[in-house]
Amino acid sequence: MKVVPSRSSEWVRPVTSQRPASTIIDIDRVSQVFQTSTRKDHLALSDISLTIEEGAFVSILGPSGCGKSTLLYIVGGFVSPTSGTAKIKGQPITGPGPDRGPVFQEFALFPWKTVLGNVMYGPRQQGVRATQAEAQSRMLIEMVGLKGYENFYPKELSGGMKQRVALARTLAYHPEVLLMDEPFGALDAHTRTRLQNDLLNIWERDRKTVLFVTHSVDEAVFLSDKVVMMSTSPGRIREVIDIDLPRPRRRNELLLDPRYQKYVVDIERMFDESDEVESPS
Amino acid sequence: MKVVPSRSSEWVRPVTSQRPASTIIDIDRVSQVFQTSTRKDHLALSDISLTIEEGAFVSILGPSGCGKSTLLYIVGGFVSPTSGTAKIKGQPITGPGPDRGPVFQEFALFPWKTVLGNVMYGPRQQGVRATQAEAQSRMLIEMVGLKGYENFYPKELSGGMKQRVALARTLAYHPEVLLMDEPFGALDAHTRTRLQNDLLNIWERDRKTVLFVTHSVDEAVFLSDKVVMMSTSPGRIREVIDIDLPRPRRRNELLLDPRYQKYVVDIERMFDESDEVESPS
Amino acid sequence: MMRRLLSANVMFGLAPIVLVIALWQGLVSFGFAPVVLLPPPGVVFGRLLQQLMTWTFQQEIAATLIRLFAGFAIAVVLGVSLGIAAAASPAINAVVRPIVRVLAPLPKVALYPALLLLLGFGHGSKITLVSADALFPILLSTYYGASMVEQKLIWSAMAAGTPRYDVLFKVVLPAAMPSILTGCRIGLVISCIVVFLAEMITSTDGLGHALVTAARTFQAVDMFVPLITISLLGLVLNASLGAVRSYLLRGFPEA
Amino acid sequence: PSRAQQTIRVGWTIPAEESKYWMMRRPAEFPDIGKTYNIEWTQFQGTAPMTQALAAGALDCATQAPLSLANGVVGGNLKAYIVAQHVFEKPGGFSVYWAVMDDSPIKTIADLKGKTVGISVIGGGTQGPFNLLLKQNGVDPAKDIKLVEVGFAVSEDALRQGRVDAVNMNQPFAARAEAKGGTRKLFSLSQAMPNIVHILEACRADFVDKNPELVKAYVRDITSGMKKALANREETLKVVNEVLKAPIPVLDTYLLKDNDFGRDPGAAPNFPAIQKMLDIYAETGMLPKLDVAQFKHPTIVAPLQ
Amino acid sequence: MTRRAAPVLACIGLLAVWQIASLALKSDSFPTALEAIRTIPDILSDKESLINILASLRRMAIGFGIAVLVSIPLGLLMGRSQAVAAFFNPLLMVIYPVPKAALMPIIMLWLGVGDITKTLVIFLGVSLPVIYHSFEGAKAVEEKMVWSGAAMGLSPLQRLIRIVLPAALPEIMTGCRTGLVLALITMITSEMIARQSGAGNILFNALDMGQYDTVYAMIIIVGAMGICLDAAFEGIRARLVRWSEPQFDMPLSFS
Ligand SMILES: Nc1ncnc2c1ncn2[C@@H]1O[C@H](COP(=O)(O)OP(=O)(O)OP(=O)(O)O)[C@@H](O)[C@H]1O
Ligand SMILES: Nc1ncnc2c1ncn2[C@@H]1O[C@H](COP(=O)(O)OP(=O)(O)OP(=O)(O)O)[C@@H](O)[C@H]1O
Ligand SMILES: [Mg+2]
Ligand SMILES: [Mg+2]
Repeated sequence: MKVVPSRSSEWVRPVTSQRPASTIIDIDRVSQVFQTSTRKDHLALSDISLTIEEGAFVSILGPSGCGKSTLLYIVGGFVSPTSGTAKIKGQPITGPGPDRGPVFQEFALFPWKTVLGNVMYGPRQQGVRATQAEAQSRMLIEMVGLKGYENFYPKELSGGMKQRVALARTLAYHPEVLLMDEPFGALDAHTRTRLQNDLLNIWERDRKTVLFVTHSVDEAVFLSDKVVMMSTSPGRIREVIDIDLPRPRRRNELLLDPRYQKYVVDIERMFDESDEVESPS
Repeated sequence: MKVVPSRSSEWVRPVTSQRPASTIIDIDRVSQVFQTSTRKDHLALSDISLTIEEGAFVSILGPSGCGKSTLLYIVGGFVSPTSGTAKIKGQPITGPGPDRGPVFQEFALFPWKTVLGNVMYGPRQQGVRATQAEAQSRMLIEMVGLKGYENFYPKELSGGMKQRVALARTLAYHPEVLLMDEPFGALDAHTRTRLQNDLLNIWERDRKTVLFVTHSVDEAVFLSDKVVMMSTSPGRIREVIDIDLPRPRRRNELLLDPRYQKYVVDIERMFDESDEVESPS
Repeated sequence: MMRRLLSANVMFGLAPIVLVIALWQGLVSFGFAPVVLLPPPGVVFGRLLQQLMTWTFQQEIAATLIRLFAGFAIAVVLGVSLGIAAAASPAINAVVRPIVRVLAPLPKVALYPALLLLLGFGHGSKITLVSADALFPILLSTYYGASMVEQKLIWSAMAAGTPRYDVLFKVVLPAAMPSILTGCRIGLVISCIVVFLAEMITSTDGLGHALVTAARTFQAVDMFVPLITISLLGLVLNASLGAVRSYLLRGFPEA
Repeated sequence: PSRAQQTIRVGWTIPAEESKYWMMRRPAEFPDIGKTYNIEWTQFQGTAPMTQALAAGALDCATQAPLSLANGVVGGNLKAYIVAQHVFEKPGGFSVYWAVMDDSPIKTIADLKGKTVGISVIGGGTQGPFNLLLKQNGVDPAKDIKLVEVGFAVSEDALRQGRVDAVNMNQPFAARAEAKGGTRKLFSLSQAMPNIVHILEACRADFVDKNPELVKAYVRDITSGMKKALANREETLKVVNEVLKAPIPVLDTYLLKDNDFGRDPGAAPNFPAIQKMLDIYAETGMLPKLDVAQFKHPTIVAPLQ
Repeated sequence: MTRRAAPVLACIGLLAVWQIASLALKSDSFPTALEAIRTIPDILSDKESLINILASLRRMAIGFGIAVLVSIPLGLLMGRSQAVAAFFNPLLMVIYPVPKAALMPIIMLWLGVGDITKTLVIFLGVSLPVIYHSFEGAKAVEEKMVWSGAAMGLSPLQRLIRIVLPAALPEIMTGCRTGLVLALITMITSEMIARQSGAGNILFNALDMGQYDTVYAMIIIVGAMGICLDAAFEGIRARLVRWSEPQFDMPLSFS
């Protein structure tokens, strides 16, 4: 086991502007200030630096409101940070692109499209032929356990079903980087486990880079190469922990692995230590 | 330990229409059919019968899309079932009332009100004086860890923060029955544990009846007197399990209690057994 | 069950119309209005049926309908595209917004004489007047609808590789559709009013022309026939718009 | 009598009712207005809406053209008396005419065949004499020409822009167009008949019968208003300018000059001429035959002193 | 800075286009912008004209006020109750397309030719968009929000006022904005046929007299009123629906 504490303030970046060959996302001293309706500035992210290697599975853990979603928006190119820079493959991120696929916390399905229409949207945009896109989409819909619901509209789905459609919609267009914001948050344990395995399979097959926000320490350790722990008010990176467990990982094997258990317990303890009361800056 | 399997089809109700003194909610052979946009009928709940005793903490577990939210809507009086009857204190449920307070899966905060405004809404409606309502609301906001965010509008909150506001808003007007739809789904483990304890404290103090939808077996066992397990396509009650653990429950004590562990493992196994593929009826 | 509900709704909708006609009959019967100004409904509907059979009246209707639809269609196309463009691009917004502020409240009829000279006495000037008046309700609704579109929908589409301009058609347009259709409904009613007004001011054909000629010569019955026709037209057009609406919005919670 | 009875609701229009403009603008110069009775003035666009307002009982007296009044009688059950006359076509004075461009190939009425002709109001007062003249020259007004409605205000521009081949002209637009040049007169209404009455004053019969003294006072004031208008052109120009908001130099080019309509000094209605017009309307199929006598009140008619 | 200047620039641009167009057309009935602007002081310095304009504005304010007060509740009721919508929708669709000008004789019969008639016409013009935007806005209110209110013990009426109204406010505001535009237009056109003192009276008299510089000066004045009212309205709107403004600009800017 190797826990690498690396407080963001102590983070030392290479002096050369040349990115290491394997770095895909490079976040450098990013801060995000929101203006609230009461005209006050609210510091959501403060001085975040983080590099993510190509093909890595990185989870972000942190208390509610610490800026996890905001960080994902910045990497997605939806929001530009108030200060600092975010780069992808050495290029500054200027906007969204099909190389980074988000799964939003609020799903954001297209209400005017059916389940099938939502999932087919991405491939069709990428120029995949309709019949092929449909076949692929149907497979994905089956994978997320929604076979038979292809012609339902989002308003006719339960919360968990919507979440699974959002997942399928993003997977359907094969982004290089997946930006997933609590993608299994509304799912029962059983469905969740199945989808975790499916996600791992896809990841292992296509060597995607995944940035994965979750509230489950368990899930983070099970899935990730690296767990980023954040703290709140303002959002900062507390620790970055490398998860040094063999792959491919099997859930039932891992549950019995003492290294796995230690990671989980350690991380949980770390959170418990900081019983901070949140308040806006 | 006592697991009481009681398949809904085998459920035998007393012949007398007089409810037992302690029954508060009585759901009798309720079915719910939705018409989809494609004009097809979709059976969401099939023949659900369930009685809930006054002051009981009942959790509902079930795969995504099995009709948990729908069942809550029926008890809340928001939706009237296609067939069957739902009664509260022996009276048929005809509509919503301040005796039953829902926490919706989608939060449904009032976007035009600040956090404080949202939480104060209920008490003010019940005729509580403004200063008093505000003081109470501020306490609740602090309890859910949002001190300092009183003047934020919902759009300025993170997902988990919105969820906590929704919780505080419902707790603020002291409904007799709480109908909670995954109220801790978007929260990190730490905040979640704290709020579970707070909820248990409130429940033990006021002897509320709680109907609690969750995806965490752990949470269900920890909190409940009774766990209702549902299965999907169409939504049915699979088992009703009495949780026979001493109260008051302390999380760290309970985690080491073998009975607790057995409940969790048993319930998880039960779900795993039925590896059904979902499809709409 | 659905069908029963539908017919119940139709009954509900017919009731007030029947009431209005009854009130009308009452006003005539009890002498609150002289027959020369307000002929009894029976006579008017009789004449309407009779007129509907005649070729000349059909032509009047056709002339009005052509102007109505052409004007309305132009207003929809212009209003929707301008509204969406203004919501999407700050640069376009900076230009369109003040121009709309100035032009929207202008009484377009006052410009009708100028239009007549520019475009002649035929369809052109009337179609222009109709579009000019129907344009702004549609434009404003589109603009507000489009600027309220949920950000994350746009983000989702862009992340899926939708080019920026395409997002307008693929996301902003459908997401703003409820508001756009409300604007269209208002625009449609205004089109009905204005096409009539234009024909009343200067024309040689159309329902509005039929109305003024009848009014000038005190042919009350003939005056009411075009009025009833436009009423019925409004009803039919609105019903069709309602059908279009519930088709287009079938995925939306409010549909 | 109560105060309500003392108010007359009067409809008026522009541009040629100088005696009423005087009453509106210089009430102090009249003995009765504002003292023994009041006037509630409402302006209308054209005479036809006023006929409807009379028939609806929303007005008591109003400016009328012979045709609109007759229409009200035939179609609207209106009973009214002609109590005064505003303007008519005095021989030698102005007569509504149809103009063409100087270089137009149209030289005679017969040349209008196949052309687009503008008229201020289709089915309006000028159309009777117009139809008659066309017929007399072998042109079928229904088939041989394309008639479009062009208000007087835009008639000159419509002609110059080529939107119409011929169009009718009225004052003050005729004076303005003539000053500018480039147009020429093709024919005028006076060729159909002399002394055409354009606008007159009519009051609802039931109102007159109920309030004879009130109407008498009103007609008396119209009579003296006409006198004042004719006697003091300077002041009349000012009054008209206040009402029409037309600049005095423009008004000065025609108002109360030889190239203006005629005005009877006592504002007396020319009943024979009106009868002649009604006959023409009957002849051209616009109206059934009517006798002007029904519009005559035995005593209340201008001039009244 | 540019944002502030944009409306002014747009106005100047519009005037320039007009100036060039009128110089090119060389038509008496289409004066140049300069000629029109030069006439404005004459109109505004005339006490009588000012009184006229104020009279019009008063009618507009009354008509607009009543329309908003009546239409919002009606629209909300229609949005929340299928039955109410089914009852009123066809009726409104029969009534609204009828041109009010054509009904003048009958309206005059009961209401005379004075203020009431004109205010009624303004009322009808304004209420159309307000009703329909409130209607659709209320329909789109998220069901669970209303349920939350119901669970807190709000009666149906309270839910309508305290939940549906604020939730639908952005859409209602769109309707009111369109209504404001239509109020100015109908304020002028309601004075077209029967005229007493009013801004429309000045305009249409000038039109009848061929005083085109006055016509266009009045059009400029009405346009200016539109800008002022609109700016005031935007201020109110921004306060009322600040909570609904999108958090980020639409990420589509082409600039
Ligand atoms: N538009 C906004 N205006 C003001 N503050 C905002 C806005 N959006 C987010 N914030 C604030 O930024 C902080 C971070 O929000 P974010 O949504 O990134 O949190 P999160 O880590 O995703 O939390 P959760 O786990 O609850 O989803 C919060 O304190 C929130 O209040
Ligand atoms: N308006 C609707 N029209 C058609 N079907 C609907 C509608 N609402 C819900 N359903 C269906 O009813 C079923 C139950 O939905 P419900 O929301 O109750 O599930 P749930 O148990 O709460 O699931 P989750 O855990 O994912 O929230 C689902 O299959 C869903 O597709
Ligand atoms: Mg988040
Ligand atoms: Mg649910």
